[in-house]
Amino acid sequence: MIIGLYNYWIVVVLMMIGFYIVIAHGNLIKKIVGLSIFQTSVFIFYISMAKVDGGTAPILAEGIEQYSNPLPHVLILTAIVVGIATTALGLALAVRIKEAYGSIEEEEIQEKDNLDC
Amino acid sequence: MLTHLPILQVIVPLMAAPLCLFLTRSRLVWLFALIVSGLAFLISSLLLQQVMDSGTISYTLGGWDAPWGIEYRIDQLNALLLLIISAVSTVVLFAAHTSIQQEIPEDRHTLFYILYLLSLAGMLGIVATADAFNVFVFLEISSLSAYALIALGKDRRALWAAYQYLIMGTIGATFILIGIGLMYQMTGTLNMYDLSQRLPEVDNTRTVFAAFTFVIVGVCLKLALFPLHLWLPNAYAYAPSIVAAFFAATATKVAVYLLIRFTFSIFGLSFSFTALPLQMLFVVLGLMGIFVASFAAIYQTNVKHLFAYSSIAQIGYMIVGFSVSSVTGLMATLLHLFNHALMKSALFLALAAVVYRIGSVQLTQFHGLGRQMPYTMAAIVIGGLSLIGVPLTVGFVSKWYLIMATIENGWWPVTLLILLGSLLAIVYVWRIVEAAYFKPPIAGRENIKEAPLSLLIPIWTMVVANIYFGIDTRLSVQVAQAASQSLFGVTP
Amino acid sequence: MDISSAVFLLIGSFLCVSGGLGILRFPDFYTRMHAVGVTETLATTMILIGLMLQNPDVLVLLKLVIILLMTLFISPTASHALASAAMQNKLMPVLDKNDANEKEASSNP
Amino acid sequence: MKDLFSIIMLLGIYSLLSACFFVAMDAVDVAFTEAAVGAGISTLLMLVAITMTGREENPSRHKPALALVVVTITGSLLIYGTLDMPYFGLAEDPVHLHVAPRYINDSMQEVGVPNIVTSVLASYRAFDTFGEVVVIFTAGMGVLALLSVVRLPRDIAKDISKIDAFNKCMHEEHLILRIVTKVLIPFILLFALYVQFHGDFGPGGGFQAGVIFAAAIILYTMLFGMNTARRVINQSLIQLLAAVGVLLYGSVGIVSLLNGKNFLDYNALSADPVAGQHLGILLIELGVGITVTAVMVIIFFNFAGRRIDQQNKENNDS
Repeated sequence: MIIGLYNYWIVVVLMMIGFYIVIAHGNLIKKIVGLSIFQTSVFIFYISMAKVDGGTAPILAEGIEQYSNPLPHVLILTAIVVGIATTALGLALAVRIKEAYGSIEEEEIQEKDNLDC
Repeated sequence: MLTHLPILQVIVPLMAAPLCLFLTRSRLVWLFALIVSGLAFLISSLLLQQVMDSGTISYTLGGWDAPWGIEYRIDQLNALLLLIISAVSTVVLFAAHTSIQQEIPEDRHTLFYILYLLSLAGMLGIVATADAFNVFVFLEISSLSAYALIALGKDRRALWAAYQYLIMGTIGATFILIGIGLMYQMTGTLNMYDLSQRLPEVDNTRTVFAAFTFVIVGVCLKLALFPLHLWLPNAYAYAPSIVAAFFAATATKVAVYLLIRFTFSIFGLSFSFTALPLQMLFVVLGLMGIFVASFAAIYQTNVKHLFAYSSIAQIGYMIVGFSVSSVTGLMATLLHLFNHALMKSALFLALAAVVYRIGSVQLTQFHGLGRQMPYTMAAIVIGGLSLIGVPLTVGFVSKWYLIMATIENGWWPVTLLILLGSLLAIVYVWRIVEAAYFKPPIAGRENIKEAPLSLLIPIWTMVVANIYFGIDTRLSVQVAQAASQSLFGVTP
Repeated sequence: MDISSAVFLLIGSFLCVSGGLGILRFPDFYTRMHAVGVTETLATTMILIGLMLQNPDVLVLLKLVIILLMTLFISPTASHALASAAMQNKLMPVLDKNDANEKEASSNP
Repeated sequence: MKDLFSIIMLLGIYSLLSACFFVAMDAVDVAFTEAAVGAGISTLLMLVAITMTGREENPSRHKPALALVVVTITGSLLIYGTLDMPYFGLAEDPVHLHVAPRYINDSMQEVGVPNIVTSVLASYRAFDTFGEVVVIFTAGMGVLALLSVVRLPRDIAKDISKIDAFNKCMHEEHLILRIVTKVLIPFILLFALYVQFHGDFGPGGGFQAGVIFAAAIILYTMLFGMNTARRVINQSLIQLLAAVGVLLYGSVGIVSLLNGKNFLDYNALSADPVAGQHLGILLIELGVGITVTAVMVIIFFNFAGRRIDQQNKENNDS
């Protein structure tokens, strides 16, 4: 019974590694890297559920009966695009923050903010 | 064309955004955006009328029937939300041209309007759609444009606020994505109506439980429910004033809508309120939100911060109404959605006028403004009274229903705490009044003039709406009642 | 057919492994580059030839030939770019053992 | 790991590995996109970003206890949620029984495209894809709003005078790279076009094609310098192109509205449903391709332009 789920568990571990990086690290670029890992792991989760044993890629061809589920693939195609859009915007913000604060470490920025107030 | 209204509602602003790039002059773009937003408002009022007359409208995109294609489904609840969003957006846009002259560099004006329209379209899309994954896509459109809009603020802290919002917002969206994935895995469908039909068969599984939790946590991040509110105050305080006015009135409302939609329509009442101690949890979090945020508001020196914290407190009221989980409670939440949008847009627009004239929203800078900018300050006072919940303003109506709902359920302590919360609101509103009316003007600033008419008109439109809907409650109450009855499955 | 393909594949895999070993064992950047650059080009060629022998389908064969040409083009260029970038950043090759020890001692004070 | 450079490289490797995993899971289209985007474009963008922000991470002073608790709770909730999940890979999972069978069985008659992913993406759920195009457009506009640098005509003239000097020094240093790239770029562009128009039959489509196309332009920019690239590719033109892609997609929908059908109902485009679907998919894929190319180029140009601007400022200061 355990065997049937191992795939998802690995995905969960990957997701949590990404999530941990996002919330625990102070470096802005590293946070975005963590976010990327988190999202990619969610993609893996979706793709895992589309798999059918003995199926092939969902491109119709002669003599093939069993196809994998195409719907999660479509959803993830969209989600990948959303992911890169977020990454690009996050990086742009990080670059601007570096210009404005001279640092990309969370704590230093917070300190400078407190001075401003 | 009338049958196509649901989709036009979303694609009109969506298609207008790229068109803005072809118009290069700032004024021209503004006019165009204003017309588009007005059109969206017109469409949403027509839709509301249609829905009130003839019930739920369903529209299949691409001509594919749901659940294979994507469906738009307009009922009373989202018709109301569409109306709120497009109305606020139109009024706020009216003021935008004057306000952003000072706050955003000239070469970014076109981009500002593009992002604004995209954000509007994103919110409308979230509300109109009946497809769980489509919600995610439009959520990202509205949030990505929101991050960029907030980062346009003058202060460098705007960048940091936008970055924090980006991280929190993306975590929230990814949580929602995980939740949708889990739901999809148990049911094989993404259409909301179809989900609500198929979920009861599997609702005792642990997977559905996890799906529910993830969706709720994700939505609460977007909602800035206490204790997940940390991104909100800075985001509102350092964003350009117009952006703050628009988001304070709409962004969290959309999240409240999602919360209601997921708990009531998709997971169903019986599951939502039995699977988790949701009711208890939300009452506690809502009340804590009211108190913590109100206390925080009292100690702010930046008026934008003050109102941002007050927004978190108001979200607390909505959540309390939601967790009562009765027709009246939900009705109070919906009314408060509507009313809070009116108050906050009026208040933040008035702050935009203050920024336009004196370039700051520090409380100490407000001294003597009561005589120098009488109309603007009067608007802030009326908005503030509405926040407190004084009779004849909209704030009173929603608090009245909220208190009725808690009494109906016999939650006396909650009623008392709500009243106490309103007392705190008096304190922070009083601080502004004191600064503006009872302090002498700051030396060297005697010749501050009243805000220009292009700002006063939208401010007072909202203020008059505040009073009008506080006296004539027929429209808002009727729609809210119909919406909450249909969510509870009660036939009137 | 099968045997010759197997031989090619085996040679290719052996080269891959030795390249990997080289990365781990060689003393400095340039010798590591050398290990990877040389084996990678040859190994992929071998593996691709092995695969070509496995599959008689003309279309697949054509695609493999294109991939082969592309790798022959790109991987030496990539190695060259890496090495010249290292050169520009004034990374000097390690010439003998004593030198390496000195270098490490001076870079980790 | 304190060196951001190696962190980003590892992220690229992770993306590439997950792309390989997607191939193993039969999701060829997704794998293609992940390889092009995750391992390609996003790694590149991150590298550009760290050239501006510095590549060292400070030693952290944070206490990870709270974060660990949050992560543990979330993770255990997810594991708890998986316990009742249908098993991995069984054909009788609910996922494979409800909506998907119609796509697999009927899409050939209804849409007439062998690649089911394309037919779902571009026809059944075309509105999601429209949303996706708008998301990428939003990102492009957001990056523009954040990073674009106002360039005065004076600057431009100065830049043009620099091109020759730059070319000369680059020519000596990167001779091999330049020649190989010159040979390769036409093939990359050709491949992008193949991916664009072959998406109906094999993995690929507008999005992947757009990314590859943009990659070719970015490669050119990296080797021949921003200034040369700016002369070849007009900035405002490329911004308009990003808008044109979205508008092309949307106007396909509008045309079907005007013909009395629902939004994005391609059957309105032609009397024969399958021909209409084909035309519709072709047009919207083209729209996606144009927008994605344009936005990727916009994003890269603005990052790189910002960097040059920073360097100029530093030079002026010193």
